[in-house]
Amino acid sequence: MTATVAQASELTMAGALNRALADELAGNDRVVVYGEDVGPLGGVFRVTDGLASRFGDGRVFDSPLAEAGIVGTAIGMAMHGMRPVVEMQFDAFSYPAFEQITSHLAKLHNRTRGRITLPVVIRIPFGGGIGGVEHHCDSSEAYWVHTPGLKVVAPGTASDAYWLLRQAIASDDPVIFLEPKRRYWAKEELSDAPVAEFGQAFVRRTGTDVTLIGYGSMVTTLLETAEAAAQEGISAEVIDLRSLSPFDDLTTVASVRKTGRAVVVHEASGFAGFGAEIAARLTERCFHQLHAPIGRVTGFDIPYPPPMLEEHHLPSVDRILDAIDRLQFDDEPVMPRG
Amino acid sequence: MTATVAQASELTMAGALNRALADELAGNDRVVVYGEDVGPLGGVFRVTDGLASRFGDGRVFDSPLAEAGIVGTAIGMAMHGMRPVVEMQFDAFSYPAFEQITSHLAKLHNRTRGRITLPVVIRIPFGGGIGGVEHHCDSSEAYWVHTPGLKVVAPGTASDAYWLLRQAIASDDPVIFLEPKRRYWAKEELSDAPVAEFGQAFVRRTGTDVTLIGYGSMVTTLLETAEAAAQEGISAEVIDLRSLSPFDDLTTVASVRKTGRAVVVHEASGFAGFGAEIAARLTERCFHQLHAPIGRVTGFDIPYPPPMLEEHHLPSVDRILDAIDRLQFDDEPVMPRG
Amino acid sequence: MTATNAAGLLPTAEPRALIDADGSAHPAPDTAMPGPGILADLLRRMVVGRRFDTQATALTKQGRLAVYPSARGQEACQVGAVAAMADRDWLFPTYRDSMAMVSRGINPVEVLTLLRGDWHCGYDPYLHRTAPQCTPLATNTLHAVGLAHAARLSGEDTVAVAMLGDGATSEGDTHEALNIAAVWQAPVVFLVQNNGYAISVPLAKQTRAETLAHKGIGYGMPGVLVDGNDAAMVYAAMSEAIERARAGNGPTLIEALTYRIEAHTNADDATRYREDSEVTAWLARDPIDRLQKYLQDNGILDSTLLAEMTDEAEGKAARLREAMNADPTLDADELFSYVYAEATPALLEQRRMLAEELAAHDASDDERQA
Amino acid sequence: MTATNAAGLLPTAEPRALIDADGSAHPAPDTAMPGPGILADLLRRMVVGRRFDTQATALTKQGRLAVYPSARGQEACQVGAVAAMADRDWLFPTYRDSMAMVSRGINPVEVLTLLRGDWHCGYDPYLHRTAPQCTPLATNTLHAVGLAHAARLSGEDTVAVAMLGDGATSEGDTHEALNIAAVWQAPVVFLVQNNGYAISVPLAKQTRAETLAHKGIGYGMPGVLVDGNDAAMVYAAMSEAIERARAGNGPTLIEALTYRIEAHTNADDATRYREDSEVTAWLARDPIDRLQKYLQDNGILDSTLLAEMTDEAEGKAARLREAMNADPTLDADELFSYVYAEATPALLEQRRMLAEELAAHDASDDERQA
Ligand SMILES: Cc1ncc(C[n+]2csc(CCOP(=O)(O)OP(=O)(O)O)c2C)c(N)n1
Ligand SMILES: Cc1ncc(C[n+]2csc(CCOP(=O)(O)OP(=O)(O)O)c2C)c(N)n1
Ligand SMILES: [Mg+2]
Ligand SMILES: [Mg+2]
Repeated sequence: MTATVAQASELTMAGALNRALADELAGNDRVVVYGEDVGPLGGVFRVTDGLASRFGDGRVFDSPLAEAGIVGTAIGMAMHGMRPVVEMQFDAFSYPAFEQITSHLAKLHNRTRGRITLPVVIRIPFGGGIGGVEHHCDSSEAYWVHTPGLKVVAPGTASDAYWLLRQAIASDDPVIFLEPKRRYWAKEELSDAPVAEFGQAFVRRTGTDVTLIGYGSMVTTLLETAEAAAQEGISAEVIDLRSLSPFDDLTTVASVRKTGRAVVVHEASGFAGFGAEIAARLTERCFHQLHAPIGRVTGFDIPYPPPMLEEHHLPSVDRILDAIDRLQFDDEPVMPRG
Repeated sequence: MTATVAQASELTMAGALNRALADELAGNDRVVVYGEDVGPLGGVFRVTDGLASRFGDGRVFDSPLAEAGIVGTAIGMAMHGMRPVVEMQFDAFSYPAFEQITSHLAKLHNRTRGRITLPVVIRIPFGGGIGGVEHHCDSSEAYWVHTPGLKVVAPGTASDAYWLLRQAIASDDPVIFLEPKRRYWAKEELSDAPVAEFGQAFVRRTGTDVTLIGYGSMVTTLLETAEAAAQEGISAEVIDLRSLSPFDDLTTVASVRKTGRAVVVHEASGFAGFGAEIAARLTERCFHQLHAPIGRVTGFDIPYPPPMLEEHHLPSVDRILDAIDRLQFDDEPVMPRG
Repeated sequence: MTATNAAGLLPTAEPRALIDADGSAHPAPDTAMPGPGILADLLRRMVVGRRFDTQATALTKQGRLAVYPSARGQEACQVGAVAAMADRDWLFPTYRDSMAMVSRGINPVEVLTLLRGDWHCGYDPYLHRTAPQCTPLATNTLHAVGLAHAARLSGEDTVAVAMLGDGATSEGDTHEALNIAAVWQAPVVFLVQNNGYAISVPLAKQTRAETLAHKGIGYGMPGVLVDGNDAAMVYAAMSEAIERARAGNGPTLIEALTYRIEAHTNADDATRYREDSEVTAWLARDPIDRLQKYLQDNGILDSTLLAEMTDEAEGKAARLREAMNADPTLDADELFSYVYAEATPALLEQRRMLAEELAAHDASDDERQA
Repeated sequence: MTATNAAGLLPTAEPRALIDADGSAHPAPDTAMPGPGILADLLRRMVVGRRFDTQATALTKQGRLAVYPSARGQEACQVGAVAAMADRDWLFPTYRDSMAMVSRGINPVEVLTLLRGDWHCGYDPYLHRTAPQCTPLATNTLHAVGLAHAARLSGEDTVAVAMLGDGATSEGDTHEALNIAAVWQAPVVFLVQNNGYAISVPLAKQTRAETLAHKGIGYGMPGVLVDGNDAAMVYAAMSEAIERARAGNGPTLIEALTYRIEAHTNADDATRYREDSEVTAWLARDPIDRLQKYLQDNGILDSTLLAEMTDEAEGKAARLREAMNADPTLDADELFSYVYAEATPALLEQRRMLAEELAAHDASDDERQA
């Protein structure tokens, strides 16, 4: 797992994903890439740009317009030893495949006592912030993480996107790969090795007063928040989960036991969102170190808003700073906010 | 909402649901009941027994075998002013309808600024404990409660099943109605009025030391647990949620602030299960009254087990008692167990 | 030996047509040409529709619309379908069918609300018997079946028209809708606008069937193949099917062969997947030109009438441009108002939180100004 | 005028047959009768299959099986399909197809593991090129298409056979599978066992099509209608379709007309939705009787051979009964062993918790005994 990464360089997340697919296609002839418009068009976000012409339409091809069909056939292909990487064009368009994903993709390995392995990767551009119309900005992670048998990952940076996607394709388990579409064009130097193992979280900034936990598009937002908090004399540690399921208890628990405070952030609606699990399990493990209940900053419990109103829905630096302020620092010396 | 309930009597939950459907069909000619095998057969659990012959196949009928089709057409019927009550034969067979439920049923009211209302009830026999083979024992509530626009209810007793179903059909919002299939044959006297409003929880047993929170099949299990705990000198309060979404914060918060301890129980897998939301929101609201982190007793993070192994998966009285014991009572005088 | 009584459900080998690309009448023994008044009205609707479409595309360039999926080239389908419907009938359109909705009488600004982004649907579906434009492909076909069946159960003779594209026919929902409609004999007409592409994917990668209309027989319903750039024919076929449905004789599947002249949306780059020559060839089959020529050759259309049509189109386009240049008024409160018919405590609380946040924000803005 | 070159894809007006209900040869100019050896083998497989089926039903009465969906009456379909397959081909069965799997050579005990309830699937799918029996209807059709396509991409000539029922044809997945298989020209044969019911729902409430085989043309694939109680015909039609697929000429949809003699499962009460007279009528079309009669009339089957078949069937049934009377060994650890290929810390922890719980439990049991 190094290959063409030698000549590393600044890449957008979309470009990094494209290179990861190219490197896997080049390195393993059992890898196939298909879905809607991933062929000649290169995908609506150009993540598969140039792959069909480079690897041929036996390796990278457009499928008929049918998501259950895409996932269902990927299961059959994987049963035959292939490693399909399929794309759902937007979050909400993975829902027609819900039965194939939950009743088969997640369960066939268990059903057959491990005889069938399904190394299928389902790529889903997820979340909002791009002014997309309804159905194009959902955050569906809560559905997937609650489904045993699925691994769920979400990169927050371009370099991590490259390595996580390669790790996902290399994994023998089915992986839901959530791509934060609003960060597709954010650039980063490609590191020459993954920052962490598949399944592990990564501390993107160390701090002592509060732990900020997020994934996907929120990683950037949390780093901005930590910067702003520093101005106010609050030292925030930022954890990029990377892997939502399995969940990295070691990294997160260690941090929260150290800081005694935490805020969990995601775009998805808060009610029964993934943040609830993070808050609940960290509270179970860090109860006596906590100075305040773990805060949650999430989207409201509403359908994703129309483009002109989405700014109100998405977690912002200000909202996260307010959540930090609510963590009962009063008993400790903290600079008052500007 | 009283009608034929005058001549109340002991009923099984299946019988109570059947009577609720009959009373709504009789009382409102816009109510229609359809799905797979709900006609002449009366449903695989006989919940619709006799309704087709009594109300005719224009009101109660078998549909083609297509769950997305059942929910999708129910949406269209509701747009025309009908109040469809449709059945998904088992939890896992609601998954083909996932897109229609999440992308339309839950969102059309919002999409149209309230002009379209969708009083659709989706009945789903849920949970395990009946020795059913794979796909027949899922608990899908976590998927539904995370979807804004849906109301989600689950009765725990026969009488409540009658009233909750009538309230669900009367509601102008789409309702996911989860029927704990292992309790279909449990009997109860039909009360002549609902124990609580639609959307409210109900305290089934009052106690002072710990709050036990559950819904559906777990209500009976929690009452048995409270009985056993009493033997050990622990006074447990039992809350039957009834409505999972919207969630009754008033009733639950009041109880946990009083007892200072809580255990949340459900059959579904624990990871990102509904119990996480319950634990997280109660911790946010009762942090300083809590003596210990809120406990969760749930199914394991595995696909539902085969019949001969399901006993290990389902929350049992013993497991809940153990969870209560872990709530750090040591600092208080409590009789030692057994 | 093929199954006899079912064979009547197969489409004709050649697409049915009334007016050819060159504007001459197409020999059609078993289809009557719509009357002059109807034909002129079809032209008027297409002229107005196309002008609306070009105006909408222009608005995307000026940043007044987030995105717009043009239906240029598909005017005959969109207009022919709507003209054949009664007011009491219901239309279930997709994101592609804005022209049809304008033709249905919906305020163009309300049609574009979804794409401007101030709300998901700008009009009252009941006012115009038109469902919100549907984004999840094929899902609207089931809503049409349900509404049509409910209307029938209620003793009404309402017909539902479901619009979908060639790509959407590959979705499971289309299958379930066609099947349930046939089993229930629901009064529905399924109009497939086969414009050759699903974004970048050509029909050949979507189906192996000789035509999409060949699917009808598999559901026991007639499959009809028509020239989708011939407004007269689309109108005639839709009228036949709607009458059939209204009379209680069940659903019909109509495939209209047409072409998407513009890219999938203004955000798409069609040069990545198709040749310009293909577009040029289809421009020669333009639905407006051919009907205009036919009407002129048959003395139904004179320069005055044509001028009236273009004036109407220009006027409406000007009013649309004007209206869209004004910023819509937004109310963040609305985010919480329609999630449930019965408001929940949690949402009232969240609405309050956002209101406070915005108030605080405005306050600090004022400070800054002060 | 119907679309000509597509018309060849329609089924025959009458179901294709080789041997009639009375055991006489059916005039079939364009279908060759399988050789005597094959016919005798088909009978043997059906005799063994039916005996297995009755044994399984008996085991439900003795509480040794939680539930069993009998396929009595459908022997010709289940056996004809499997006999036509090569070892390297893949079978994608449903819960109804236990007889087919026994005929495929899978240990009957392993076939019944799912229904006994000690695990979800008792056999190694790769050993017998047979997928786990599928419960979510129609979903297996897509797995078959994917595997077949992968095999073709890998240069193999493997064919996949997907089995489904009449009710399952109403599901969206069936549509997507048929369509994708046709577009990809995947080597798949779809065998619909039309046994007249989906639990209690009769075919008339499932489709309005003249036959389910009429769906083929809508995907550009041949739709074949056969007498599903004629093992010779099912075998011949399956062989044709499998060869077609193997040769790279794409998928085929076969509808086999048959009947479910027993209730949906032992838990079902068929008297609620069908007349006994209907069952009686179908008993007269029994697949075993007719083939036996034909073989006897044509001197292919004598009493010795027949005795051999029944002995084999009885022997296998006895061994099955015996094996099923022993309680399966259960290991709760297994609940956590196969959720992921790479074990997760959380599951290792949960496994430990359960193990401790069970150990404590055993301990207290011992105490009690002491
Ligand atoms: C269920 C679903 N999957 C994917 C998409 C993304 N998408 C939007 S339009 C489109 C192509 C549709 O093609 P077609 O049905 O031919 O309609 P057209 O755009 O040509 O009018 C796709 C794939 C969607 N909207 N819904
Ligand atoms: C997706 C899905 N919906 C519903 C069911 C419940 N169910 C099990 S068998 C059955 C009837 C199937 O009928 P058919 O396809 O004709 O097969 P048969 O049982 O007659 O062999 C139903 C509705 C299911 N297993 N899967
Ligand atoms: Mg198209
Ligand atoms: Mg059947």
